[in-house]
Amino acid sequence: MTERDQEVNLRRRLSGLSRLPLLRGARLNGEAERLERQLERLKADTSDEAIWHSVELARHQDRPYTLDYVGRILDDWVELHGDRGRADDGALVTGIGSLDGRTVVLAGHQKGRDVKERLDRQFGMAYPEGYHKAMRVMELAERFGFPFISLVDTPGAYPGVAAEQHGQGGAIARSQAEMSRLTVPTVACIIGEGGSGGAVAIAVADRVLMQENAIYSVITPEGCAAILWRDAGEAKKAAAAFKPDALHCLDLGVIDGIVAEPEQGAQADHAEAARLLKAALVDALDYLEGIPGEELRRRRRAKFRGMGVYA
Amino acid sequence: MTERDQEVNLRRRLSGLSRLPLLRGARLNGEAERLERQLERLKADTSDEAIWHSVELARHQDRPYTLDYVGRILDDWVELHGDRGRADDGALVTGIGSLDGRTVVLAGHQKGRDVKERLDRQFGMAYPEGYHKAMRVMELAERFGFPFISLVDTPGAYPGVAAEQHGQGGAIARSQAEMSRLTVPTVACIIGEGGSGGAVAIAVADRVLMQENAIYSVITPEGCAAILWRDAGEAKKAAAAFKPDALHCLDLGVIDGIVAEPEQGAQADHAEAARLLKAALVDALDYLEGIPGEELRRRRRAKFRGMGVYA
Amino acid sequence: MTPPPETRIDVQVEHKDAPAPAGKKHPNTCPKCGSHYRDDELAAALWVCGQCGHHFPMRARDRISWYADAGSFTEEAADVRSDDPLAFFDLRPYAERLSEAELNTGLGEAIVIGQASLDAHPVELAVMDFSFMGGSMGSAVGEKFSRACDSAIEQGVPLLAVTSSGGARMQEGILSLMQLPKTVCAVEDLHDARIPMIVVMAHPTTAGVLASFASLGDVTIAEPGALIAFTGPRVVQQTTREKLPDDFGLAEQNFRFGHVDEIVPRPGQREHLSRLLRLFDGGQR
Amino acid sequence: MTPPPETRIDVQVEHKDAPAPAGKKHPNTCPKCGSHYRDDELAAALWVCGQCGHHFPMRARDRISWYADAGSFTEEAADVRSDDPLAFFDLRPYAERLSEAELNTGLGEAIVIGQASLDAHPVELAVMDFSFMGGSMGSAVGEKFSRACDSAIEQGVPLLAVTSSGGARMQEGILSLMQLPKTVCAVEDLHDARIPMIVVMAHPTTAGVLASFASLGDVTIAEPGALIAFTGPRVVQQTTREKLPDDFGLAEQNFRFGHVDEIVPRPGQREHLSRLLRLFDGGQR
Ligand SMILES: [Zn+2]
Ligand SMILES: [Zn+2]
Repeated sequence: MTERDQEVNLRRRLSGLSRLPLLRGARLNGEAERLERQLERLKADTSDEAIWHSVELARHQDRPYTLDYVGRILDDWVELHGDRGRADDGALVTGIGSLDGRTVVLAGHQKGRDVKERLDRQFGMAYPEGYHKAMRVMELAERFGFPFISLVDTPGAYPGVAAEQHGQGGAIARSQAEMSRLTVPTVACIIGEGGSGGAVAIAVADRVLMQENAIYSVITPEGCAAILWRDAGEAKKAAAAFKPDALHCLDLGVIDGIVAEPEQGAQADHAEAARLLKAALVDALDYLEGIPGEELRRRRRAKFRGMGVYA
Repeated sequence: MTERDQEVNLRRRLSGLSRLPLLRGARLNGEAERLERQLERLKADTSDEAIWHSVELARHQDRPYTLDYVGRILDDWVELHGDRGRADDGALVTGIGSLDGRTVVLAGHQKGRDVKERLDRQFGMAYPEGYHKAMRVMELAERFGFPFISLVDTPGAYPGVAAEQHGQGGAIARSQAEMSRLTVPTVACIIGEGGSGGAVAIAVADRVLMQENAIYSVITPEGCAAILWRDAGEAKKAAAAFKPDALHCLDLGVIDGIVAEPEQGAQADHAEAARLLKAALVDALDYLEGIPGEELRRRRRAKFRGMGVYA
Repeated sequence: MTPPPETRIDVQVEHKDAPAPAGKKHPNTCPKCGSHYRDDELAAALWVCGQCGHHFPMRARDRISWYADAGSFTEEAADVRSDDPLAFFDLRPYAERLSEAELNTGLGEAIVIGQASLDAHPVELAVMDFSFMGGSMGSAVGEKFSRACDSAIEQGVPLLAVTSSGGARMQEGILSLMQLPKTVCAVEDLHDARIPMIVVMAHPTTAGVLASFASLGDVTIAEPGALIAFTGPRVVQQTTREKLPDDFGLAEQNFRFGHVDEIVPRPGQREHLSRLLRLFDGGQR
Repeated sequence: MTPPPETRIDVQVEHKDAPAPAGKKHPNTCPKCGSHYRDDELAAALWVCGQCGHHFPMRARDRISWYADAGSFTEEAADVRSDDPLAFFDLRPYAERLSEAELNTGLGEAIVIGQASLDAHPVELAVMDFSFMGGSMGSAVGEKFSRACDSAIEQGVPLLAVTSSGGARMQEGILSLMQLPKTVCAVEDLHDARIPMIVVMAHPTTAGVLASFASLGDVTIAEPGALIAFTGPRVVQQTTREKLPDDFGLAEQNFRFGHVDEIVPRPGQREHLSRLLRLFDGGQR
């Protein structure tokens, strides 16, 4: 595909998207113009720099984390702790809250703000226990018919000895399986780093959204560079090659919509970022709530089973 | 109740039972006479000695354990290991096998035969991981419609620091809950010691059987004596008071039938004990297999919800 | 809130792992910091030590008066009493222990159930009382808890259970063990009806009660310092000779190991429960 | 059983935790005990070292010839090939790597699927091949595995999957990550149809494949010494600086920690699988 073709393709997708019920709120909130601006930016987006800018913003130390959003977008909130087996994993928080009058169950990765909290929360890298906790609250959502919302923000699942011994791979697989079984509406949003298995473990949703400057990828740019370029310093090159930014994820059919951020990025205005995120989540739930549970599950599985490009 | 009343009462129960489809096999195999003999023995059973004899036989070091029966009553057998989370608990074995042409899933406590195995298997006292493993195979049974059989033989759940930290109480509760949800036929048999929560965790079955000399109790005789008599040496007295023997369990409506043992007890003739156990299990499954799954579950819950005597 | 008729906790021999009975000490002496309180002071403070935050045991009726909106509580199954199916006799007859417990506590059994509202949210309550034979669960407790589940289903309101128990009541032999699957089945019936259960674990929540309905809450909160263990510290130590961690079996350890959702001191409980009830009221199904 | 066209394993750079490539050594030299074998010797021994039991990698077609009753295998989806949606180019273009892999292995992709019988039990096979770009999972592997699930459903026969993979194929970027939920959803569709899946984990079963369908077997067996890890030992050590246990990530450790049902050396596998298929055939529903 030439750059020109690529642009045409994306313009078509974006204009199509703006007609979807999902983006009704976006239109109402004047996000259509934002998408236009995104499109403009895309023309320059073939540069390594533009993609790298997303990588940097996605990891920005002032970027809002899950609990920053929870405090702003939910009216009531009770955090639920523990996997009922071994631990309470601070890298993945779960709870029950009220979103615009609707009770929802929420799970999200949580990075730490200061040094101590970062260590306590393992930089948002969950152990298997974190995914077990997420599965527990998914079952709670299913039992009482509460929509399930996940906020994804992790460099990846924790790469440690105990995490392996406790079954990191199996936990990630089973968390996805659990999500694929739910009959309640599910919405995931990548709000920062959507890193590999640790991210997708809680992102098998009816609607998968990404914030404008979030990234979603199979490996960190540094990890990819270390393996393919044999030099972790080539991270920019790797990112440019595997294209973890929201527009490319949308283009590849991996996500269902992009959530706008404040002009300078979510880190610059938490309140505004939260307002935009809340509107997108509410729109997605509005769209999903009329669909019967079995049909939701059928469509969700069909969507993920359709992902990939092969000859 | 006088002893006389007690005898009449039991005779009525036993004769009623012998007409049940459950005991069809028993009649065919000449077990009715055995039950008569049990009844005869009951007249002497008010003595501490008779109950204590059951306690001793139930714990006899030569008594067949779960894997001794598995080898004799199942044609095919594949042991399934591990809870998919933390461990493979040797105190509780699980697997899939073929019973008289039917594929069944089986779980049972396993004591050790020699010193090393006893330590490895913690004397048949399972950790929470053991109950998680049991729940995993219950789900396997449910998914494929295989009947679930449990063989109970434990002094109780393991009373250790890690067992508590890993949630012993919750695991026992959830294992019972899982059994109460199954829609496949379930049969439990107490084959030795049915000790407290560790036993009932896998005994919430459509048909709960007990071998003639097995015991089923809320606490060990020694434990009860230590608390109520303040002297563990009064175990005989305690056993006589709380009556853990099969006949009394039948009388109290806690079990659905008694499985005969060889004349001198199961320890004296493993092959014959296995033959009798197999016949009882097959009879129970024959009886249950016509009943729809939802109805099985409804009746199972109604049975357990009806247990207890209050004013 | 009326002060309790009797604040002394009768630990009896039923519960092996509760803190040692106060002995000669005044029952209102804080076992943690030694502060003394008058009955009315302690009641006004929800039986929480003003000095160190220690949570004294709270009687079932006091807790109901506190949780339930004024005048909203209607007791159910108050007439259910324990029987003595084994004619059990240890150092004293079971029947005698039962009569004494009723006399000392003013309760018919170790649990009180009924309908109420909390902050205007209708709710079914099932509240255990440790002063009645160590909160042990026999047939009557199992039956009353199960009826609370059924009542919650019938009303279509959440069940709020408060646990405090030394375990199964061994004077009822195997029938006390059967209260585990009985109450578990009752909770499963509740869940099939999509009715939530919130559990508050008070000191101590152990053995047969922990290994049955207490562990099956959709949300589980614990009181600070509560012993929450299937096997208590003394038995673990005697049996395994393991060195026990300092906070072995306490609510705080259970929280760290992922077994309870939150530790909520009494002063914040009512608001916490009210928020949960509000949230459970907001489902779409 | 025909000897494989090419026994050298092309580890490439795709799999970071596989044993180091044999380098100058003859590929039939046992890395554990140093024994040498002729190709036909090794093939006759199912690529198991006769001296020490080390399991050499086994090619997909060899395994299929071995598992499947003679002449029973019918390949499916043989025409599915990888595309290059990102026009990915690292030190070399992805398209070039793909062509080379096909040339070197004689395979269209890192998995072969099809219908067969094993000891007269009809079964759907999905067998991965590590020699094709480290068994990495891109869109084509995900699609072929999913089609194997659908074929098993259609035939009403169990799915037998053999895994050997370095993880997701990063040259397909985010689409390779999406093969995790894709294959998971395919297995869930299989399970909804009450069709069993038996998984055999061969060396190495790691990262994206372990974190998706490989972990969802109803029964899971592992080959001795196979690396089974989400994150391999090198990355764990580099990231956390933790001291690794000797058997870190190996099948034996996974067994001890409860993640696999049994470790079955190749000589016993066929009988073990046959027994399992017989048992799964004996359900009442
Ligand atoms: Zn104090
Ligand atoms: Zn060798």
